[in-house]
Formats: sequence, structure tokens, C-alpha cells
Amino acid sequence: MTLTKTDVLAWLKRVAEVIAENKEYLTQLDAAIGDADHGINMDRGFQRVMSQLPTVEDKDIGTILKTTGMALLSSVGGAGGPLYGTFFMRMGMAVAGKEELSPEEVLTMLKAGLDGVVQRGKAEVGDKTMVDTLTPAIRTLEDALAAGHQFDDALDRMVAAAEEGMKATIPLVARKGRASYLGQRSAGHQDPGATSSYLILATLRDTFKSRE
Amino acid sequence: MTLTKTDVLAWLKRVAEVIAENKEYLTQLDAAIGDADHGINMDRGFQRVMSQLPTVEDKDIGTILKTTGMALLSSVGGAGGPLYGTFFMRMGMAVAGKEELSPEEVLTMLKAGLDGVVQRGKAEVGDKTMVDTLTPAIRTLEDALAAGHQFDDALDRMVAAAEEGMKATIPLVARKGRASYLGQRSAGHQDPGATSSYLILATLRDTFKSRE
Amino acid sequence: MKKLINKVENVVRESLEGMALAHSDLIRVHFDPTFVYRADAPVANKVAVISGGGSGHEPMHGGFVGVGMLDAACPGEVFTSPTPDQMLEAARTVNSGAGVLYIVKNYTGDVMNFEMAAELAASEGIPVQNILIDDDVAVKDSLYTAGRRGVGTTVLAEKIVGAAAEEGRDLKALADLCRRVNINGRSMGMALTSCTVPAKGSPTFELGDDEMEIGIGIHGEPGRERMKLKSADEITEMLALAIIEDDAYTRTVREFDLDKGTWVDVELTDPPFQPGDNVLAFVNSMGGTPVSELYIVYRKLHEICEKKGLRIVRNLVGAYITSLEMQGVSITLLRMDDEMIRLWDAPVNTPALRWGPGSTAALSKPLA
Amino acid sequence: MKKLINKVENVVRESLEGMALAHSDLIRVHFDPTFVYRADAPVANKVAVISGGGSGHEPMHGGFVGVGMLDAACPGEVFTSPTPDQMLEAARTVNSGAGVLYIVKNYTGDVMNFEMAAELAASEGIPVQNILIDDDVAVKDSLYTAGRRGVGTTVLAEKIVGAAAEEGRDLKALADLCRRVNINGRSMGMALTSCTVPAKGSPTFELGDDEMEIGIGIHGEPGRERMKLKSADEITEMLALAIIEDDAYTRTVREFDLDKGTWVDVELTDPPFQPGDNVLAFVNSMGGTPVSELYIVYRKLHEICEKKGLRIVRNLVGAYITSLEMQGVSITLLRMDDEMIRLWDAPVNTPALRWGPGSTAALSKPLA
Ligand SMILES: Nc1ncnc2c1ncn2[C@@H]1O[C@H](COP(=O)(O)OP(=O)(O)O)[C@@H](O)[C@H]1O
Ligand SMILES: Nc1ncnc2c1ncn2[C@@H]1O[C@H](COP(=O)(O)OP(=O)(O)O)[C@@H](O)[C@H]1O
Ligand SMILES: [Mg+2]
Ligand SMILES: [Mg+2]
Ligand SMILES: [Mg+2]
Ligand SMILES: [Mg+2]
Repeated sequence: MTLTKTDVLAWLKRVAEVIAENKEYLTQLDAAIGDADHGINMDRGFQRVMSQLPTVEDKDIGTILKTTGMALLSSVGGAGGPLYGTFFMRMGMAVAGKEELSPEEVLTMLKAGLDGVVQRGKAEVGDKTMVDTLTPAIRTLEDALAAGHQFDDALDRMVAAAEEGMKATIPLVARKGRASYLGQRSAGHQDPGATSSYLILATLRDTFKSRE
Repeated sequence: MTLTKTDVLAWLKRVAEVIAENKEYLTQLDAAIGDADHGINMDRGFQRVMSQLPTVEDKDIGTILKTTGMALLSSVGGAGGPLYGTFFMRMGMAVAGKEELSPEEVLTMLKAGLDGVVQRGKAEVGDKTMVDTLTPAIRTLEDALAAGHQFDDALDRMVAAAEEGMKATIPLVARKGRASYLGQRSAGHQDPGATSSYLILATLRDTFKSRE
Repeated sequence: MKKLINKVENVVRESLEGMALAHSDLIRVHFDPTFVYRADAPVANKVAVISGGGSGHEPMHGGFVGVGMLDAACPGEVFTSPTPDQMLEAARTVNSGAGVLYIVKNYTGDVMNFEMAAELAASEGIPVQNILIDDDVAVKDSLYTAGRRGVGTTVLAEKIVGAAAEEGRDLKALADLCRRVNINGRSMGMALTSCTVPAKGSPTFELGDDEMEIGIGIHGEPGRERMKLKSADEITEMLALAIIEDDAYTRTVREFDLDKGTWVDVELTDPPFQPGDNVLAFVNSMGGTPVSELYIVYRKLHEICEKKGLRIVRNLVGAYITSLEMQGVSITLLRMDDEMIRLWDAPVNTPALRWGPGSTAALSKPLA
Repeated sequence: MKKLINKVENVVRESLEGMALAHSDLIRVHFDPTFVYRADAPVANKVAVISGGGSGHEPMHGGFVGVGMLDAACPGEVFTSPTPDQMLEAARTVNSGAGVLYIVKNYTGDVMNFEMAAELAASEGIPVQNILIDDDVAVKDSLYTAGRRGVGTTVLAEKIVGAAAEEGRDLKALADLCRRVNINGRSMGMALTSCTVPAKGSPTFELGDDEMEIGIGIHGEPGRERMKLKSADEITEMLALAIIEDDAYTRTVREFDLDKGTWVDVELTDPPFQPGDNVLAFVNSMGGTPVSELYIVYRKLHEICEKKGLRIVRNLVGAYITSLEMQGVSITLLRMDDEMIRLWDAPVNTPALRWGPGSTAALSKPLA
């Protein structure tokens, strides 16, 4: 029950597809409370990732994730760029040199990514950002693994928590990022960054579970 | 059967009203083949005329018409301003000093006005301008008086010819003024200046016939 | 109608009042009759250059009043030629004795009103010349139309002639120069959207979401042709080739003969562009098109000029002769000789164009 | 979507290429990563002033690169902050050794990307300072929001700090000056229409024919409040009073401490306006509003400032910090001390702002 380099590559490729499929949707969400570019930015970023992955496919997982982060950092822009750039770079640093990851290493990796996002963006749960998805999701994964659940079961729980966190952003009044300018008008809309984070985590689970 | 100073004043006042009532209509006509200002300009001009008439009401018809022309010249602008300004100023010069006008003097007056318009604008019948209304109308008045028709009958004939001339502009391709830029696209629309000229002549007839 | 205005009747007046307040170092505004004039007018021994036309083309013409360009501008109502009394009073105010050059865009209304003004000015002993600008190649002939409209070349003529007037050139020389600029300039424009005349309150024409008008003037009127929307490159090519490949254009214009004191007919011919010509390339927003899109047009225009052997030696990119908030673009190419280049480069300090020694940041009228 | 563009993906690139061709005397454009820089960079012994942000705000920032203003500008995709690699490469290119001042508009994305760029630049030994512009009074607090947005004051800061850099002031002095401009500037904007991000292809928000948005930023986003359309005077009053009556605004910003090499929190307070203050009044088009309407706004703003005892000593009226083709206006008032006035008046020669000795007409790249 480990996450191999092949899994990681499959995950990233599938994220690129999922983001492309949800480009319009994420942009629409951002149009409601932001500036209508989140889907466009993320899609541009993951296209860049896809064009750079071939150069590091035979490297270790850490290198692959760091390359992903750097590609995002230099192509996404906006708030999403530094945040997701940091997320993947920190994950890469946390698993430097590895060719496969145990469930505990996956957890460590995700926690390192989240720490980076929080350091960079200073958001807390409830601010109506991607942190509202990432924090409960990764905490749930930690709890599930601690409680001895199977990895795929633990991943299911993580994704359920991610979805809950994402949906919980709907009633919130934003306190970070561009949506915060809207004040009360930001309530009633789901946060685009929380949504893209959900897609990334759900895709991790899906890739892992669908592997042969 | 003479046109008195009172008639002339009543005519000008009624023209101001008729132009105001047809402001939108004239402007719409100008929107189709021009720049959507003919009604607005003529209305502004006749409002100015109305504000200046009180100062010359006790003067002769020539002075009243010249004052009307100068008011139009300094307030209408565009093509309409110099043309109608000239039209009324020349009419005024042709009847300088008069307190009432015989039918023949009315004809002389109108012919002088038309001559001024043609000298200033160099348009010929068929160019799709106000000249298409004025020329046949005034020629018809001349013929009717020469044929011995009553003045009010002659005026009716003049207005019928004015209407025909105005409507005849519809199929024409404009060769003068702003509508000429449209080339073939100007066909199928009635000329705004031909329409305002019709209104001015029809109002002359109506005022004359409705006097007590 | 969505505009930053108050009462529709006051649009022209309030806009001029605001301009006067913002540029009190450069200009003054007179009302009843309405004209904008240089704060230091009349300038001794200098021929006064005056232009005017309907409002709605801002910054033209009021924004070009100042040092090195116009001495006065006469704004009419929106898209309506001003009246002779404005032009006459402006001439009286800025004439130093050296005379007045009226730069007139070729529209029936403008031409007739300026002709009447010139007659009145001449009758008062003011030496006066009217020079027409008729540069719009969208109008093909002058036999069956009112002749080519005056569009983008007007801005360039006002700058170049204004600089020459500042140098002390006499009225005849300035008239010759203005005519020379006119016959060397050609323009064509297009619209993505209509515009709304405030007094009318609704768009002058309706355009589908995938349509555009080609060959428009500057009065919000429809153009020669309605087409399906095309790419910026295709649009630029359409406009630029119509300009560059335009044949010699000959027409007869009426000019005032100073010596005889009467109007005379003058035949003028625009020589077509030739490989090797030095040109100024002017990419102009119709009012609502942002400068980022103008540069996309400029990029293609540059490529086309290179291909055609025209050397772009100067350029102007921005909103200078507009139709209210219309989205769209016009292109003007002006063949420049060395003297014209030198005069173009000369210092200018007006609300809308400023460069060179003596040009300044906008000062405001201090508190009374 | 009606725009003068070609492929949506190429909008930013082609616009920059056009600008580079039109202003080859002043600027160069580098791609991959993308930045605009002074043709004569690096300028010996001069601190380099760099700004950047999403595209769609033209002429800001690329139009302000040149003598007396910016050394480089980093354009992102439309309404999307640029990336650290652009900012770093720009710094490497224009740094003369005297260091780099990054002028950063306060948006989460811009702040984070410029912080990462500053960390990278510092790690290469380039002396670097990030100064935030956060002047939009539509955002009321900084506790429950990302803080005030950087809007109109950015343009003014770039001019004033750019002039001081040209005089040879050192990095610390420039950082102090930039901070001083920021805390003395306040802005607020409104929209009559939405705008269309090319990549999205449809308007960001829908507004009724009789509605407007008050308190917008510059990214086509809806504002604080939607209202029924009002007159220009009422709108001007709403914006101007929000600015003039704004209380002291205190917030904590992160700045790079050059000596310690780390980020430190700095508390800043904007002093409210007082009768007797000298101000620069900046009336800015959001892109699609013509200058004639801006002057109507300026007229009322002038009246309000007089009533409130503020002396407008300088002004700027035009489209300088825009949201694509959006119709609307923003007002910025900047309290100016004598030094700021002197620096504002100093010569500038950039594609979009030019005055004073050394400023020139736009030259074009000659044929190869
Ligand atoms: N300080 C922050 N910390 C964490 N996430 C943030 C922060 N600010 C914004 N975000 C996330 O970024 C998303 C917006 O990303 P994007 O649209 O790419 O950037 P921008 O707002 O610059 O256009 C928001 O939906 C939110 O989830
Ligand atoms: N050369 C001309 N001779 C006579 N009438 C003309 C001439 N040119 C234009 N007109 C008339 O002027 C009318 C337009 O007037 P108006 O809209 O007031 O002026 P503008 O075209 O300047 O906006 C046209 O409908 C036409 O009848
Ligand atoms: Mg966004
Ligand atoms: Mg008209
Ligand atoms: Mg008109
Ligand atoms: Mg963005």
C-alpha cells in the first residue's frame, strides 16, 4: 500500500486533466467573488507542469514535486501561483530522494505542503480560502491513519472532509484574498481556491484507487 | 388674402411647436443616414428663435425673418444651421420693411430663401436633401398662382408637392451632406432635412388656413 | 444610457468648465458664444490657428489648445458643427493682427459654418484662410458625395501647423503647409460598437454581437459596410491596405482668396504612397477601446508598413479623435518630409499632447 | 466579446510587441520571462524602480517605463499577478548595483509573488525593498480583509519615486518617499459597466441598464455596493467624500529589512485630509469612459475640494490605471508636500506620461 513514483506522475497528469475539465467552473466561481481567472490560471499552470514533467520523469518523487511547484510558481501568477507553487515545492522537499511513499510519508508530505501554504498566505480555517479544504482534509487523513484505517479508506475520509470543507466556504464571509473586498457580498458563494484544492486531493485518491 | 405680420409670427411659433413635436422623429431619420442630431438641432434653434422673437415682434416682417435666420445660424449648427439660417435671412431680406405680404410676395420671399439654400449648399434636386422638398414645392406654388388659383388652394398644392418631394427622397442615394458617405446604404430612408422643410411649409399653409 | 453626466443639455458646457479648471495654466473657456483659447492669447506677431467642430471627439479640438498647437477651438453641440458666431468671436479674441487660419474638417456643416465665419472675419479686416482636411479614404469619390471626411489627419495638421505658427510663419505659408499635410495624410476607421449621443439617449445604430462597421466617420454614423467581426490583424490589414493602396485622389475645394477677397476653387491631388516614403503612423481609439488593443493594431500596422516599404519614423497611439465612448479604431498614415518631422517634434504643451522643453505637468487654478 | 485582438492567448504578448515597436526609443520588451525595461538600462548609479501587476490596466505599468519613472515593469496575464521569475529577471536586467525598489500594489497575489521575488533577488546580493501601495478607501478595514487595494496612488508613486531615483537618491530614501506617497494618497472607484477578460470571453458581472457598482477595484470585480445609476455630480460627491472624510487608517505591512535580511512588520497610518492641504487630484478613466466625461467629474471634484479647503495644486485627468474597456471612473487625492510637487513636475519621458525638457514625440524603430 505505497504511493509509487508512477502513482505520483499519474496523479499530476490526472490533475492537469481535471483542472482543464473544470477550468470554466473554477473561473465562474472566481467571477462571483474574485476576478474570474482562477480556472484559467490553474489550467495554464498545469499545462506548464505537463510540458516540464518529461524532463524529470526518471527523477525521484521529491524532484518531480519540486519541479511541479516551480512550474506553477512561474506560470500561474495571482494568489494561486505562490500558494500552489509553495504547496508542491514543500511537498517535494519533504519527500526528497524518495521513489515511493508509505501512507505516513504521504501524510508528512501533505502536511509540509499545507504548512507552506499557511506560512505564505497566513490564512486560518474560516477565512474562506483553500486552507478551509486542505486543513480539515489533512487532519482527517492523519486521524484516520492514526486510527489504523487502510490507506484507501483513509484517503476516502480525507476527500470527504475536503468536500465538506469546500462546501463550508459557501456561507462564509471572506477575510483573505480578493473575495474579502466584497465584505458581506462574498457570502453565498463557494471559494474557487477551496474548490481547486478539493479537486487536487480527490484526484490523489482517485488515482491511487484506480491503479492496476 | 394677404399674409400679415401676425400670420408670420403665428407661423414661426407653430413651427417651433411642430419641430418640438417631431424632434424625436427627425432625429431618428437622421440616425438612419446621418448623425442623429437633426431634430435636436432644429429644436434648439427654434427655441432660440422663440426667445428672440419678443424683441422684434413690433418690427416689420423682414426684420422678424432676418432675426429668425440669425438665431438659427447661431444656434442650430451642423448643415441645418447655415442652410435654414440662410433660408430665413434671405426671405427676410426679400420682404424688408413689409407689414403684410401678397401671395406673389410670399412666392418671391420663398424663392429668395431657396436661392440662398442652393447657393450655400450647392445641392440639386435628386441629391436627397431639403432641396428635394423646397424646389418642387415652391415651383408648384409659382405655377398655381400663375394659373390663377386661390392662395389657400395654391398653398395646398405647394404642400402636396412638398410631401411628394420629401417622400421621393426615400429611394434616392444621397449625393450631398453626411448621408452621401453611406453610398447605396442611404437608399430606403427619408431625408431628415427634406422632412423638416416639409414641416415648415406645411405649417405655413396650416397657419394661414386656420387663422380667424 | 450610461454616462458620467448630469443634465443632458449641460454636457458640453460642464465638460469645458472642468477642462478649464484642470488646465488653467494653458487655456481659458469663453461661453456665449463658446470657444476655448490659449491663456496667453493673442500672441504677438503670431498667426492664430483655430479649429473646431462638433463635440464628442475629445480631446480634439479643445485638448489641443496651447503652446505649439491651436490658439482656439470652437466646440459645437455633440456631433454638430459649431456656429459662425463662435468662430468669429474666437478669431477676434486670438488674432494678434497676423491673421487667422481656420482648420476645417470636410463636413457640409463645418464647411458652411466656417465659410460664413471667414466671410464675417474678412469683412472685419481680419486676414483669414480656411484650409480643409479631407483624408478619409472610406469615401471613394467626391463627385457623388460631399467628398472625403476630415478625420485623423486633422490632429496631425493641428500639431504641425501649430508648431510652424509658433515659429512665426505667415498666414500664406501656414495655409500652404496645412494643405501639404492634408494631401499627404490618409485615414480609415472602424467600429466594434455604436455610441450614444447624450441628447438622443440610445445608440445611434444597432450592431450584432458578431458584427462590426468598416469605413465609419467620427460622428457615430454607420460606415460603408457592415461585416462579421474579424481579428485585429485582419481588421488592421483591411484599413491599412485601403490607405496604402489608395490611388491619387483629386477634388476641388473652396478656399478664400485673401487678395481678391472671394472664394476660389482649388484643385488638389493626394499623391499615392510609394515605397521609401517616411510616414507617421497614428493608431487612434474611437473612445472606448483601451490602449492595449491599439498596440495590437500598431504591431500589425508596423508589419504591413515594413512589407510595403513605408518607413514609420514617428507614431501616435491613443485616443485623440473620438466618437464619444465608441469602441473601435482608426488608422492614419501621414507621409512626412523633413520639415514636417521637425515641426512634429517641436515642443507642444496642451491638455492632450505635451512634450519637449516648456511642456509641463498639469497645473490647476489655485483657490480664489 | 468585441475586442481588437487576435488569439486570446496572445493578447498580452502582442500588445507588448506593439508597444515595443511604437516606443523603441524608450523601452525594450523581454519575453520568457516577460518584462518591459528602459532602453538605456541599467542606468549607472541609479536605483532601479520596478513595478508590475496583472495586465489589463494599461497604460500602467509598461506605459510608465522610461526616463524619470520606472526602470522595468512586469506584466502578468490579464488581471493576474505576474510571477517571481519575471520580477527577478527584470531586477537582474535593470539593477546598476544601486539596488531595486519594487512598488507593489496590495493584492494577495501581487504581494506574495513580489515577496518571493525579493527573497530571490536578495539571495543573489541585489539590495531590494518592497513598498506596498494600499490606497483604496472602499475597503474599510485591514483586520477582516486583505487590506486596502492598491489603485490610483500607484501611478502617482511611480512618477514621484521615479523622479527621485533619477536624481540619484538611494534605496532607503526612495523606500521612505514611496511609503510617504502611499500614506498620503487615497482613492475610490466606480463602474458603469463590467469588462470582459479575453480568456473568459463574457463580462465578469452583469449590471442592469440603470445600475452601477461603487467601490470597485481594478480587476473587473464587483464593488462594495450596487446602486441605481446617479448623476456625475452625485457620483463624484460619493467618491470624493469617502476619500476626504476617511479617518486615519492604520495597518501592518510586511517590508524587507535590508540590514537583517528578513521580513519585518511595519505599522503605517494614513493621516486624514485637513483643510489647507495641497493635493494632486487624479481623475482616472477605467478604460472605456471618454475624457469629456472625466472633465465633468473633475469640475465637481474641484468644487468639493474648494468647499473642503483642499487646494488642488496639480491634477491628472485621463486613462492611466484601467480595467480593460470598463466604463467608470476613479478619483485619487494625494496630499503633496513641496518636495513631492517638485518631483511630480520633474521631466518624464515614457509612452504614457511625458513632459518637461528631454521629453519627446514617439519615435519608431526604423526599418531593419
Ligand atoms: N492568503 C491566502 N491564503 C490562502 N489562500 C488564499 C489566500 N488568498 C487567496 N487565497 C486563495 O486563492 C484563491 C484565488 O486564487 P486566484 O484566483 O488564482 O488568485 P487571484 O485572487 O490573485 O486572482 C482564492 O479562492 C483562495 O482560495
Ligand atoms: N449641401 C446641402 N444642401 C442642402 N441641404 C443639405 C446639404 N447637405 C445636407 N443637407 C441637408 O441637411 C440635413 C442634415 O442636417 P443636420 O442633421 O442638421 O446636419 P448635419 O448633417 O451636419 O448633422 C440633411 O438631411 C439634408 O437635407
Ligand atoms: Mg482570481
Ligand atoms: Mg445630422
Ligand atoms: Mg450633425
Ligand atoms: Mg487574478
